Amino acid sequence: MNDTKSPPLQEEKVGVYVCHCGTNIAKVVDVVDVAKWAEDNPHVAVSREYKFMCSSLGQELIEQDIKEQGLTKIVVASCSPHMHEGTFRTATENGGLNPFMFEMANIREHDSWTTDDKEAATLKAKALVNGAIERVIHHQPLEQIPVEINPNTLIVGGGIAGITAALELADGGNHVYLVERQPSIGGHMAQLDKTFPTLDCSACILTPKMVDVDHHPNITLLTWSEVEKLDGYIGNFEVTVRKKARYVNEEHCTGCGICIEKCPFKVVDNVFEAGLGERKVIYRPFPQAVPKYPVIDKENCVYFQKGTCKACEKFCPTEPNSIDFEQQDELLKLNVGNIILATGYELFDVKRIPQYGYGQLKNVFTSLEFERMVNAAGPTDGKIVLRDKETEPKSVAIVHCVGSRDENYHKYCSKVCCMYSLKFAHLVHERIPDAEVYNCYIDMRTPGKGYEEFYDRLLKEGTNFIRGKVAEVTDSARIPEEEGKLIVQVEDTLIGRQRRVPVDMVILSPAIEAQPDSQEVSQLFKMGCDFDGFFIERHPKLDPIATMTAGIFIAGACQGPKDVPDTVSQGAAAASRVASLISRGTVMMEPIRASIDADACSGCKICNNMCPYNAIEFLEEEGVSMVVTALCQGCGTCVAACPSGVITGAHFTNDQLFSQIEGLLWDVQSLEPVPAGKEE
Amino acid sequence: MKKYAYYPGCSLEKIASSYHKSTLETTQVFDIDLQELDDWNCCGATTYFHVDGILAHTLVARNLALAEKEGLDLVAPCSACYKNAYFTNKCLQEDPDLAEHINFALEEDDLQFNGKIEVFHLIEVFANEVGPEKLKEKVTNPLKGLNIAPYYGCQIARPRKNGEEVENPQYFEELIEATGATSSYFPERLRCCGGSLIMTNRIAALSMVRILLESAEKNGADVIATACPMCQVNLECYQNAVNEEFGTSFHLPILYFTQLFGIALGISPKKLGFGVEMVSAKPIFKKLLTKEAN
Amino acid sequence: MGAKEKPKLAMYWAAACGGCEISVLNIHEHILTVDEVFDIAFFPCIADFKVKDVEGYPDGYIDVCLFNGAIRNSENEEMAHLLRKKSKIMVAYGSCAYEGCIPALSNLTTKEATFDKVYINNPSIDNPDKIFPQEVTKVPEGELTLPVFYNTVKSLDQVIDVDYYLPGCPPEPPQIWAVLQVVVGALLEGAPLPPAGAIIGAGTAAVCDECEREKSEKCISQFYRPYEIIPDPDQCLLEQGLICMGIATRSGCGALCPSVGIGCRGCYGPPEGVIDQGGKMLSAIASVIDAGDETMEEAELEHKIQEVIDTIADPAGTFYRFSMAHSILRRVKNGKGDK
Amino acid sequence: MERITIDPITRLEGHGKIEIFLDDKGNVENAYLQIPELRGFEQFSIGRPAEEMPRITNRICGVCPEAHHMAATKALDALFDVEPPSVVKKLRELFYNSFYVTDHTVHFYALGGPDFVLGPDSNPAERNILGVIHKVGVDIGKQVIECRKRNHEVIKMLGGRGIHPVAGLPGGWSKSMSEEDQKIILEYAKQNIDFALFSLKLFDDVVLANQAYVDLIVSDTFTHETYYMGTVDENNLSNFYDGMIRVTGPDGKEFVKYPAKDYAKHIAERVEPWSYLKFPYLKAVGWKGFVDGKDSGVYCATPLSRLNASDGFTTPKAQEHFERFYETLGSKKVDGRFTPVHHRLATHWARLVELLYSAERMLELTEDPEITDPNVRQVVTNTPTEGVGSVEAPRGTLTHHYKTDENGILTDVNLIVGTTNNYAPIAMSIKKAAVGLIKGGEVSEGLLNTIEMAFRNYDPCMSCATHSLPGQMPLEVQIKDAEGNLIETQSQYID
Amino acid sequence: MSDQFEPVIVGFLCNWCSYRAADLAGTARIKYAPNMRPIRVMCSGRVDPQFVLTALLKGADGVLIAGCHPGECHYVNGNIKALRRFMLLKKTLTQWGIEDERVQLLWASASEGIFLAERVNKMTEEIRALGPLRWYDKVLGGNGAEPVTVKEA
Repeated sequence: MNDTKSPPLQEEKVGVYVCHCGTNIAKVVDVVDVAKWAEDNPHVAVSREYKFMCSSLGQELIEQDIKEQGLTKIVVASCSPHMHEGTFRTATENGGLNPFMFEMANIREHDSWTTDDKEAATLKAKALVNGAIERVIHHQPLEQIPVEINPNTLIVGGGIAGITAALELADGGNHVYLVERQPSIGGHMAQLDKTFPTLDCSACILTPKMVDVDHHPNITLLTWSEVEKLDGYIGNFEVTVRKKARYVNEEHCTGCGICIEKCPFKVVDNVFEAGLGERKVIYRPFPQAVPKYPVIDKENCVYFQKGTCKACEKFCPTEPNSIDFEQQDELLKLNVGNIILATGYELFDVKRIPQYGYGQLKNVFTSLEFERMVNAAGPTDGKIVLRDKETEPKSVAIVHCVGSRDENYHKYCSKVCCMYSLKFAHLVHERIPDAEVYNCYIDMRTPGKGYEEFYDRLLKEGTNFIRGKVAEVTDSARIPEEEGKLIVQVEDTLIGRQRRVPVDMVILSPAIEAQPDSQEVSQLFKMGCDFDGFFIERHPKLDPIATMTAGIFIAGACQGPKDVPDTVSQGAAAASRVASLISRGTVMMEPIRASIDADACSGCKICNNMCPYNAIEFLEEEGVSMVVTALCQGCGTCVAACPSGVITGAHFTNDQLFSQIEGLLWDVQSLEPVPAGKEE
Repeated sequence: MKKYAYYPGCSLEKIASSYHKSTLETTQVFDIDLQELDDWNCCGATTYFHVDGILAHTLVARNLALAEKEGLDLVAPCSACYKNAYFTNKCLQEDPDLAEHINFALEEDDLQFNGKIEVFHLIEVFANEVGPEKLKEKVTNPLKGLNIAPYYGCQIARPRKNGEEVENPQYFEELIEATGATSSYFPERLRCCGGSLIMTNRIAALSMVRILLESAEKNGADVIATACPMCQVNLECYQNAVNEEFGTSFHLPILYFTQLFGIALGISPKKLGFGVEMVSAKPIFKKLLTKEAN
Repeated sequence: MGAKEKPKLAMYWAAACGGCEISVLNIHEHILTVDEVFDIAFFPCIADFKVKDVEGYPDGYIDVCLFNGAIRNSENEEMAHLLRKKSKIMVAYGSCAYEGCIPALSNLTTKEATFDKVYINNPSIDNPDKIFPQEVTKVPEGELTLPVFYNTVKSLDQVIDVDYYLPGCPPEPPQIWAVLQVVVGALLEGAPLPPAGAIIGAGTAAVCDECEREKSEKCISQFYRPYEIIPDPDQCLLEQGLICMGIATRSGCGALCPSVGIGCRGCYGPPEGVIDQGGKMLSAIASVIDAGDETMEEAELEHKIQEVIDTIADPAGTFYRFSMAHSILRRVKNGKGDK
Repeated sequence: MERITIDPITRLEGHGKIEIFLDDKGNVENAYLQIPELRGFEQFSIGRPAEEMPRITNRICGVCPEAHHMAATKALDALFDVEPPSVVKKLRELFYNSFYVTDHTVHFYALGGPDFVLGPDSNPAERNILGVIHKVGVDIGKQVIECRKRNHEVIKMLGGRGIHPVAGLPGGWSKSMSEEDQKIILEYAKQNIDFALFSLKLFDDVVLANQAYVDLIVSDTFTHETYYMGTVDENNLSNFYDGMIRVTGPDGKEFVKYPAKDYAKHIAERVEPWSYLKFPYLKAVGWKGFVDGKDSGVYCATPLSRLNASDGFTTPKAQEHFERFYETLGSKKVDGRFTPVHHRLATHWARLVELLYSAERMLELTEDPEITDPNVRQVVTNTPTEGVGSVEAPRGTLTHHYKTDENGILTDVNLIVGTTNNYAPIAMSIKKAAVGLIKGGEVSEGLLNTIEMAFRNYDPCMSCATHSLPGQMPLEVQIKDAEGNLIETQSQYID
Repeated sequence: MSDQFEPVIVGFLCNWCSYRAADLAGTARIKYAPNMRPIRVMCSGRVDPQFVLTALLKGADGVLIAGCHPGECHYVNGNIKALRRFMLLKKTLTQWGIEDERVQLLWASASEGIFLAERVNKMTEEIRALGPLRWYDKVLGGNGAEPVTVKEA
């Protein structure tokens, strides 16, 4: 019936290897029976079962049989190909066959682990093995596709992750383009005061690195810029970056800062100072900003709005003048071989939980506000005060898990809140020794070097720990003591009682969220992002750095909530992954690619807009379509679409799949009745 | 025209007749046909479930079965009725054994529960079936300058429904804004009114009422809009008690949201059941009139 | 059996319409050449030989048998077996023998439904006693018999082995003539024959290959019935939302239908490398539906796509217009096909 | 009891089967014509989009796909309640008449003609188109082939395809005629007229000039007095493409005239358990079995019937030959109409007269300046409901009847096709021939040939009839003795 | 296995989401119906309707196509194309008289092992309720598919 199915070229000799995987498979699937049964398949020359096929002995078994029995195809029935496909391909290759002459049957994850019914499991195993045998017969030798790697790297995001990765690579002598959306690199870490648990000054450890980036010959720093378009594939990406107009000429500007001084207009700084402080309309986010050039905030600039002022221009000392009101956005095209995304995180909007009163009750603060407040360089010069900017709070409640571990918002734990909440408690004690501090937590999570010790230290410092999720923060007093205070209503689950804690100040520790536009970003970079908006890593355990798209790596909180050390190590890790690719010079890509038989193509143009990577070109003169192999990612949607079946998807050909389907159904397909006269 | 089975519940018969009237008046404007359930019975109120769950379920299931017979979704204006109906409906839908057990009882009455219908609170009908836009269109007499505190009460938001932001619903606010009024900030809007506690632990209940009144007043509300007869009673009838008890001097009108919407829709106060308030609603009308004047 | 004997040609029809014979006559003057080159061993349409003669022939006596018509009843099948025995080369000639053709649309319904419609539920019928034709009928004078009417129409290769397939409903005369020339070449000059099982007298690509219309990338947001729009004379019909099977149909006809502004219905069968013409057609056409994208809610997404799909009338009867009997599933599970 | 089976079934093409039963005296007791096949278009068309019917139903018959295409297309006009622009009607009629020319030509020369040209009792092996060519000269053969060729070219030009055309659409035609096409067709039409006149001349010389043939034609064996059906225009003149359906009685009087959509009021179909084919008859008269005469609902729809049912032709030459036809066969004019000719063999002559008409009509239509009007399409918006379409197929009145849902998906289909109309008369002819020729178990030599001729004049197309079979009607008579041993076999072919 | 009818379902799982979901179900030792026999494809967009039809012809009682959630496709929108094809295929299969439950499409991300398992259980029960399809025996068989013997001349 499959009249298009080309029969196997020469007489195939298939070797079948059924793995016990200790007892993982063997205790449910009768592996011996399966192996015996497989022998009956006419194509099968050798059929064995073995305790651990992935062991070196198991692999040698395959190599030997190929050499001695002259096997032409290999089937291993064991675990998921995502686990060991590579392993057995190598074994096949060592045996002297093309690595693609191998097929795997997943009888562990998809079978033995999913049922206790031995009979059913064994039947299913047979089906899967038979499917693999019938499929492998049609396997064709394939060569991996080598791709040149462009040594330049794009890093998106100038937070500590991006900075670390950039320096690692640049120091290794590779060129890096570091793109940052904000006017300065530094990211959230630049806003922090102290870092837990060591309490060393965040700025002190970050700034030097920022400066290194600024001066590094191998780093092209593009701040106030965003990636707009991505084309190409691993080794040869073409990136389009929009460099937003700064209205300050970076070539002439010395960063003296006179323009900022002279600018007559102030606005509230909602970004860096988290709304606590103000900045000028022409500004530098913070004194140590890198690069040092200021930027004009067009929306608020009187000149741009009303056409008069130009104070900055007037006072600019440089020659020629560095202020350039005519400056336009620039579009830059960068060619890079790899990309590291370190786009960081956003904080949960605590207004979404009105019962915590933020925005209504003025002395409820967010953690970021508090960070700025306690920062010596911050709006209050490091003084802990209420909104009125003078009164010192005598009692502070710190609310953990605001939006984290909460069915209604984010189920996940934001990982860093416990630690920085402890840090806050410590800082309050430090600055206001007689203040009462309450930490309301669900569970105290302090896994990390020196973290638990820090918690212990806080216990000793006399912080009050209340184990319970805060129900609400209100100012409606019920008893005189509550008058004029913020009352934190919380069930103390350790004493099993509702408590109303009157305090002067409440600090909310909001959840760490993915960037609001992470969805679009993941689309732009053709990679996945999960429901929470965090980028999906290639493997949650074995490869948390690479993504599903070759040549694109992720580092830092864009992959999931992380503290500084984790972020730094992931940044470095990403860098080394890229570095190893660069030093290798080329990558081998899976040869799973589509190809079009030009003679049979009718040029109907069904396939042309199938391809998400625009890998299908139409050749006007020949009137046929063609696949650009390097662009093709091998999804096969064009293969399924082609109405005249002239597109072949290597390693997932119709032959292979039809045969696998038939093989899979060995026990249920009653053969077609052979009409009289047909057999003769 | 959208049709619902209407379950007024005992309060609307008498004490909350103004809610009853205003409900029918306002829904009419939007072609919503509330067809009162024939031969409905008690909803089990706030206590029965804690006395005998099965019997309470049976009691409620009977009403649901009646509505099912009509093939109409059930609408209850009283939060307690609503909560019980919604609760039982869900329990029976999810627990076929229980349903079977109860159907056995319902057979006596030739009734059957199949979980074919939905249960809505009246305000949900306004929020979803009508919606702020349609409401706004029909407003002839915008409640400009009036600060209305949206009091959901504790039962509408519970039990949680999927998707809805239980801790921070907004629909009441949106509806109020649609009438031209300002929905004043009311952090206690989901807090319990004391409910039937008033009988058993008077002080506790009164202090709860107090919290609500205080919060509303502090945030400049001219009136509290309620969606439940029980809340209305607690907040209005016990205002004096609160004042005596705590030496406060609240004088805050408590009205059903349907009454306020009714005014906005240009329905005569009489039809809306005004005139029986214990805390006079006059100031509100005055405020509106003066607004119109200038 | 002299050395100089001419090759023997046979042509037979089973459940067919006779169009195939007419198509042979439509090679016009060449018919005389055929008459010269071949001895007609059996050709009901133009020559007077009887089945008795055929039964008399030794096995393999006929060099080439052009068999047209589908297998609709027991008698068709018997004839197929007989001719297979007597013929060296068996050619499934025309769409019916190759893939069932229009008669195989019957596989979208059932024998019962067919009898009911033809003999009972029918505006002009006079059959008060609900009489159905019987395989055996007693009449006063004796017994009368009729062949067995199958529930499923079958293609020729589902009952006998077939050497070649000559597609088309009917095959286009130039193609026929080309094929005959090849056969003559093989039989007389011993030129090589195409590999067994080959499809002859047709191209390998799809009809679009021969279609003059301008083609561009396809994005279809609505399908139209032929009478709902007047198509642009030069643009691809499918792009204009008119179902055209050309993309999933073997070339060889010269794209006749599209050239007169009528969508192809696929009478030349699937192109090389396609098993199920209808399946491929629907895959292709669904692929270019321009509705819904990954940013939408799932429900909205499905709704949008459904809207477009609703504008496709009768996919089964259209995509499988000619290939039903030879499709993967061959017939419907029950009579739903006509609903 | 002896039983004669004229039975190709178990042997071969078997698309028709005759059983003749003899009584003890060896005389014919009864004869049955069985049609053993069916394809069930009526059922499997249900669920299809109505507009596809012209392309589905033409697969009923490859001999006359144009007829089905046209009937279906007209049924769509009615179904969607659209009036085609006059250019469309003209194009369709032109296309249709061109088809008539080929079809009648083929029948006369390849199938009907041989009897006369070569003689009724000539060697069957010779009696075919090639035989005719050998007899009357190869250039005539060439002419016949030429005629088919040019008209099939016209069919392809106008219909999109040479066989199984596709151009028909509700209220329209997918292709307009270019000036170039017009020139070519004009030329062809003229050639067709010459060819038709030549053929009539040939008939004169070969048949009418031969008294033996004339006697044969008028002999009782080939005479049935039945009702006749044909399509006529407002002046009761014959038209193949459109008009009212007119039925005249054995006495020549008009029995009824009705628009196609009323067919079910006038025609009913009868089912016999021994045949897949149904037997239509005139409802008003009723089914009286296989007998002729005024009281039997049996009617006939052939070229002869059309002449009998009409008052003549619109074209001069055809009209001339129409009158000559009746005068020659001794018909009298009764109040303006010729009394009907009942001799079945005269059908061959009638066919040639129609051939001439078609050729003339082609010329008329091609010369019409409007014929090249490009506006041949219209967008149809009406909601379809029900429609009947009918044309005169060469082998009889062809009726398509569709019902659909509001989306134009077929919910009910009924087809009454040319040859079906003639099923009963054919059966009668067989019996008559058998009765006349089988006496005392003695099967006369002439049996086969006579039966053959009794058949052939109807030009029965069983593909149409059964919606299943090609035109060939092979016959094989087996004569068995009482023990059923085969003592003699003779066979002939009948189209 | 007991005597009750055990449906056979062919599952086409995309390499990136649903196949991994099935892996996860296994790794998490989630027990579910062993009736689904998976075939790995790179993307649900690779699933050619011909595969589904072949599976049904060759004896499967049902076919499951599983891909990444819309917007999460590793190949941007291959799954959307799969959806479009699936929906048109469904319309056709309905004309074929093949019940809806027999051919299903679902989205399962790599993390939705439990969900996938539940859906397989559900589908298995639905098809068990419908009974076997077994195309050759139950549909083609007894439809004149059986050969008639050649009458000897």
